[in-house]
Parts: sequence; structure tokens; C-alpha cells
Amino acid sequence: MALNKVVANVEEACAGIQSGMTLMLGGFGLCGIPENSIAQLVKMGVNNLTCISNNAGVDDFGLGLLLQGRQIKKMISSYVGENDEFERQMLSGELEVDLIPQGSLAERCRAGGAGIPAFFTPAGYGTEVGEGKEVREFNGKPHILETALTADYAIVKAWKGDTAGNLIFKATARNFNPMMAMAGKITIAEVEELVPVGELDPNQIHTPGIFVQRIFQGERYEKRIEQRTVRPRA
Amino acid sequence: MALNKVVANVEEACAGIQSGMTLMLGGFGLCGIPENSIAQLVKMGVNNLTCISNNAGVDDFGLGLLLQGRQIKKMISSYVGENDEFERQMLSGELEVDLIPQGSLAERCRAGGAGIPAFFTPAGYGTEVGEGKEVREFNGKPHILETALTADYAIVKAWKGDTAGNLIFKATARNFNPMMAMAGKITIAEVEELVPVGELDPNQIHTPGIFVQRIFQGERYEKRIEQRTVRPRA
Amino acid sequence: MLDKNGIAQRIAQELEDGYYVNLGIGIPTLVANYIPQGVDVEFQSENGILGMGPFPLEGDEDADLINAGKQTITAMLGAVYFDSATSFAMIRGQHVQLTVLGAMEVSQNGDIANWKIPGRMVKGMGGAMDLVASAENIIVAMMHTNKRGESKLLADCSLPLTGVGCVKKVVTNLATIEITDGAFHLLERAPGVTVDEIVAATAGKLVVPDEVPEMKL
Amino acid sequence: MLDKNGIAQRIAQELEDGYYVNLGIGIPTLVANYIPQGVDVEFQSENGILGMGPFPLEGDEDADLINAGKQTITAMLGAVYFDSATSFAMIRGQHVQLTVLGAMEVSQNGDIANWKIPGRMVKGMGGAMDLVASAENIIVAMMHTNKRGESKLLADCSLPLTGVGCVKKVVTNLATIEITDGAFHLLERAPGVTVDEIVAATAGKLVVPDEVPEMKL
Repeated sequence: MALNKVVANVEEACAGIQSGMTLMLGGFGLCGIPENSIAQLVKMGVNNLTCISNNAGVDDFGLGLLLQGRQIKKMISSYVGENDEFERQMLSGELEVDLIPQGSLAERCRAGGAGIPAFFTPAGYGTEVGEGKEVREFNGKPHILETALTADYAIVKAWKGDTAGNLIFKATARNFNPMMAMAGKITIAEVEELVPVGELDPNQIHTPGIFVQRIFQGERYEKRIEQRTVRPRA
Repeated sequence: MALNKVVANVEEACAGIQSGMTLMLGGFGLCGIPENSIAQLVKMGVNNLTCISNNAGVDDFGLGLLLQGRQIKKMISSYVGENDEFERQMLSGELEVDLIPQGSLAERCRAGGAGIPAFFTPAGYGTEVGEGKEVREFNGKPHILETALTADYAIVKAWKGDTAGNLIFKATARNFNPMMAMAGKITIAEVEELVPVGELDPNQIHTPGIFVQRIFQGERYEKRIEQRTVRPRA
Repeated sequence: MLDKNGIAQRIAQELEDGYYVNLGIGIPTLVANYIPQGVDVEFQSENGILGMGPFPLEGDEDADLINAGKQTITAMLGAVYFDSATSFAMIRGQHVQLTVLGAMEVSQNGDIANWKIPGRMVKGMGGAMDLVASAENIIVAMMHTNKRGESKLLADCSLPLTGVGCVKKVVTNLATIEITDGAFHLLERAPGVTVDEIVAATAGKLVVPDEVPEMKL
Repeated sequence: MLDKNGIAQRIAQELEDGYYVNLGIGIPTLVANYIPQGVDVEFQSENGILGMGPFPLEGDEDADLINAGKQTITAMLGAVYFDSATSFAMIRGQHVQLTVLGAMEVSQNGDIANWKIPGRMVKGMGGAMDLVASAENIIVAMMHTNKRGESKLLADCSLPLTGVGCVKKVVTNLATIEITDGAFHLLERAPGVTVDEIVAATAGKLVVPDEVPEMKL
């Protein structure tokens, strides 16, 4: 029988997350972020967190909420500073920031989940990112050695999920979620719709349930748009 | 507008493949192999091929057909010898064989397609596979450095594909096909059903068309079963 | 003394609720027939399925749905298909809790040889090297001795290795043996087998405690 | 002299039928408005879409469908969504034929700086370092000089680098310039711009041929 990964609610899903831990959080900008779990982390008041996430949210949404409460010690991201509080904490030295090229961040998370401890990439060679890293030429082109990333907890957000933890993401809300799901010692998936096992086509799963330890349906999704750009209707 | 990757037939799809080239061929056993393209390679009579494929077919099907015609110089595989002709050529020294752990083979193809020239894996450390390869410890565990694989042509087989080269595989016929599609300088996809662009759900594509240069609908699929195992009906 | 089914049955006792399990070809495949009551597990086959079910009913076989032994199979409710890179990401990334496989030789420090006999046709390692190099929990299912009556539990493997220091437990027709600190440790006797018989059939260093219980099947 | 749209229009002439193209934020985004007749291209956005279309009609915006600039977008027929690892596999693996991005500085050996100004708030490189390190064909779209009138085409970049020796072509408000053999090579003047003006605005080594045609837009 398929394994059952369902937990009752966000409290149960986030149980065990402690101050000082390293968390991965899926999403790109505010797209595909685990809104319910972030709210729960605020409520739990855990702090000194190291957060691996491509971005750091805005002042009043996404990871910005954790920044407001000074819950984050260090951010590992590719692009940050869409919010004033982030900038203030970074410039004052309260917040450590480790900036990683976006593709290397994605690949390092995948590597962490896939048991690949290190790999060579051309990205960042000859820049600050490459400083102190091993350089090696392949096919006449210099590459740097990057290592895998893992986390105590990975928290991802999917569109649909089944009780066995199988996930399907929607459109570009997929982004970092699948790789982070692979790289968490414990992976929490919050979904917009939790369905019985057997309802998702086995051929169309983005994240197999083996990578997910806990799954729950989020109570409410705001799904805020960061840059609303439209064409006027005729 | 979506790009159009459609070629008229298998002849046009395989045009340009020459003796001495390195080919990747998708499939696991006889499951998910590009049957029509293999038949065309037999017809074309190209030889001295280096074939990267997890297996080497059986005597009268799959890559076995190329072995019959002595078209293959070297096999790069994880498991071979399901056919007598293979064994004969290998033992007589006519055929070179490079055996690679299955997971390393898959990851090396992916790496080739993803611009990762090399990565560390624990598989094969301390064995013949690790001989001559760099060893490094990560987290107290020895790993060996494996390099990327690429091919002049990758030939894959999908269930459905659209004119833009987007592919969907069926069940376990997916296997090596997606990684090989990434790693071909030119990738040929043969599909059971070729549909107009827009018919496949953009959220459910296994191989994005960017990895496919030529696509065609195969004329006929035998889809032979290698080990038919069944339970009797009551 | 156990037959192949007995070995599988004993190994099935190692299954814990919630495990993802990869079963090799041969005796390991039989483990699926003895899942204990109340224990839910899912079987992974490294060619690209999680949630592998039994063989199909006659006439239901699908050429596109096979296991790593190339046999036609079925998919359980909640199954997932994936590509080979993802499959070995699961294996190498230690997401599979238990791997059961056969062996030609096992050494007292946990080395395993199961893919190549020099001078004989070499078919390849398939996924075995990835599996043994990665899995945290590897159980070997095999006969205690080979067809010539020679022990398969050795001080050092004589055949080319598949992996180094990776086997944690061996279940044979004679015994359950744990490997730690560079030695075989006798845990259990198979029904009707004496400690002396096990000692005689084991070439490597075997630690025998005062009490060696008989397996319960 | 070109405005931002003119720069985009000139760069659009570099598009070839069948190209997959990644457009950066700013001027590069405008290139999509000038695709030549009869040329089919597909736009990749590194957050996870191939076949990106125009902004949605008012009311049609979808929070789950954005581009790398976090703007709401639409998907063309034949579009595909994928994860970030696959997206950068496309980029790193050189499956994207053309990358267009902005820059703060470019050096005569093709170095590019566009992510960090020391002493100012650092927002991060996003996908820029992967893009410039990988793409075979990189065109920089930028103003020839900065707001203080200083050249952005230098012998060496003064700002922290994004990538080394990677820029092949630069299109500015003044000129089209190719970078080879450690020098800027003047290919075209923008309409109404003299060679002297371009020479004056270029700090790095600029090779000027006898004939410098005016761009055709």
C-alpha cells in the first residue's frame, strides 16, 4: 500500500523545526512560496535560522515576515533586497548573506538531494563567487568546484499533492521546489489541493513522494503578485 | 511562434549520421527504444559506431540488429550480453565494451546535457570502475570523479510529442531517454504519436523541445517484451 | 536450513513501516511476498518506478511497464514513474531505506562482489554499484556456500568488488549475520542448523556469542 | 543616436530562425517587440518557462505564471514549464542560442560587470553569472556611457565581474561593437553618430576600420 505522509495541519507539519536550523524554502520571488508554513514559523518564533531560498520576499510577505521578527541569521540566495528591512539588517551586519548564482543554487540543491557531493560549473569563474574555490579546465574552459547543499527541513509548496506525498506544481510556481524537496532531511510539502492516492497520473508527477515526509493542505493562499504587468484590453 | 522540429520521416531524421560517430540511444532493455531509427541505421549501413545505451538489445531486436551487421565498434553500457552475437564479438575482441554503473551512466548523460563537465559520486569507489579516477572524501566517505558524456546524435523514443519537439514518455519507457535527449549535439526523437503544438499540457512535458532538433512519428512499433511475467487469471 | 523463500521471509522481518525498498534480482525479489501485517512499504525499481506492484494478470502485460529485471509488472495505487537520473538520485541520495541484493561473495569488512567472474562473460554491474555505494542499509540474501561447497563469507573477497565496506547484514540459508568492526557476528541460526555448521561454512572471522537463538519465521 | 527601443531593434536583427533566446531585464526585454518577419524564436525565462508570451490582458494575470523579472506573463502555444535545475541545464548546457543582457561595464577582452557596485546595496547576481559563463552568443545591450558621461567600454572593468571573456557583441546608443582578440571592433555607427563621437566615448582599445557603415533599422 502507498505510504501515508499526511499530517493534520501546519502546526504538525512544522513540528520539530528549531532555532539555529538550516531551512530550504521553495519559490521564486513570491511565486510558489510555502505561505502557510512561513506564517507558522513566525508564530513558532524560531530564530537564528539559516534560510536557503532564491529570494527573501518583500517587507510584508514571504520571507520578509521572518526578517521582520529577526528570525533569520543568514540568507543563502541568488537575488535579495526587494525589501527595506532586509537591506537595513544586511547593512547593519545583523544579517549574513551568501549570494550564489541562481543556476548553481538550483544545481547545488539537486546535488544535495541526489547524493552528488560536488560538481564543476563554469558559473562564477573569475568572479568573487569563485574565490577560494578549486578551478579546473575542461574542454579548454575553466570551471569551479561547487558543493552540495542540504537542509534540516525543506519546505515546499505545490499545486496538488496526494496522500503518498506525490506532488504536481503549477506553471512557473515549480521553480526551486522540486530540488529543495530532494535536499531536505525532512521535507514538508504544503499544497493547494490534497487528493486521495490514485487521483494523480503516475506519469505526470513532478516530485515523487519518496522525497516528501509530511504533506498538508494549506488553509488559505494569498498568492500575491510582485510585479503585476498587463496589457490593456481593447 | 513555437519552433517546428518536424522531419518527414526516419530517413530525414537520421540524415547526417556517419560511420565512426558516437550515438546515444534511449531505452532500458527493449523498453522505450527508438525502434524505427535503429532499423534505419541498419539500412544506412553506418559502422564503427560508439553506442552509449544502457543495454545492447537481444539477438534480433534493438541494438542487437546493429551488432549483427558489425556496425558497432564500442558499447558504453551498464548491462549487456543478453544476446549471443554480443558475447561472441566481445570475447573475440571485435567489440570494445565500457561498463559503467547505471546511475553514473544516467548522471553522466545528464551532466553532458547540463553543462556540468564532471561530478563526484560514491558509485564504483574501490572497484575496477574507480581505477585511475580521482578519489576525494566528502563527509568522511570516498567518492570518485566522473566526467560528462555527450554524443554526436542522441536518438530517443517518446510516447507523444508535438511539432515543437516537446516530449511525453509512458511509464518506465522513460528511463534514459530524457537525459540522452539533453546530451546529443543533435537529438532525434521518434514518437508513437505526433500531435500539433498546443495539444500537450505545458505543465506535463517531460522533455522540453529545446533539447530536440528533429521529431517524427514512427511508422510502426513492435514494442517487444523481453521477460513476459504474468499471474494466471483465476 | 532455509530455502530461498525462507531467506526472503526472514529478510522481510527487517521491513519497517514507511520504508522505500529496492529489491535485487533473484532471492531478493521474493521478499515482496512476505511483507509483515500492518507494515506499509513501497518498492522502487531503478529503471524508473516507485510503487511497483505484482506481475500483471495474463493479457494485461504492458511493454512500457517493466522492472529492473526487464519483467512485466504492475503499478500500485500512488505509483510514480521517473527517469533514470531521478531514480539514481533517490538511490544515491539515500532516500531508499533498504536495499536487498544477492552476492557471490561478502567479506568480513562488508565488501561485496556480485558482478564479475574473471574469465567468464561479463554482463555488467547494472545499478548494483550505485546501490551498494549509496544505501545506508544493505542486506545481502544468498546461500552460505557456493555450488562447490565453498564459503561465500570470506576474510577478503576473491572476485572483483562491487562495493567496499557497505554490507551491514547477511541472511543465508544457515544464519543471520551482522557485519561490524571488521567481522561477521552471528545473530541467529536458521531452523535446525547448529552453530558448528555455521562456523564450518564461514571462512571469514566469525564472532559467535554464547547464546545464538534460532530464527523465528 | 539610438534610444532604448532602437538598441532593442538593432539587437533583434541578430535573431535567427529557430533560436532559443534569453532576454535579461531592461533594454533586452524590449527585443521581443522587434522580431523580424519570418523569424521564429522562442523565449526562455530562467525561472522556468520556454515559450514566454507577452504580458497578460488586464484581469488575466496569474500569480503562478511570471518571468525572471517577477512580472506576470503569458505562455505561447507550445510553451513548457520546468524546474530551476532544468532551466539552468538548458543555459549551462548551451541549448539557448542567444543571451541578451544589460551591463554596467564591459572590457575589451569581453569581461562583463553588471551585478555589484561596492559600497552600494548588493542585490545579487540572480541568473546572470550562469548565463554569461555558459552562453556561446552573448550580446550586451547598454548605453555607451554612464550617467556621469564616463565610458562603459573599458580596458578593464573596475567593478566586480559577473563573467570573464564572454561578451561577443555590444549594442549601445552609439554603435555596434564586436569583441575579438582583446579589443573592441567598431562594426556600425548608430544613425547620425560620427566615428569620432564613438571613439571619444570608448575608453578601451577600439579598432576602427576605414569604412564604418551606419546601422540599418
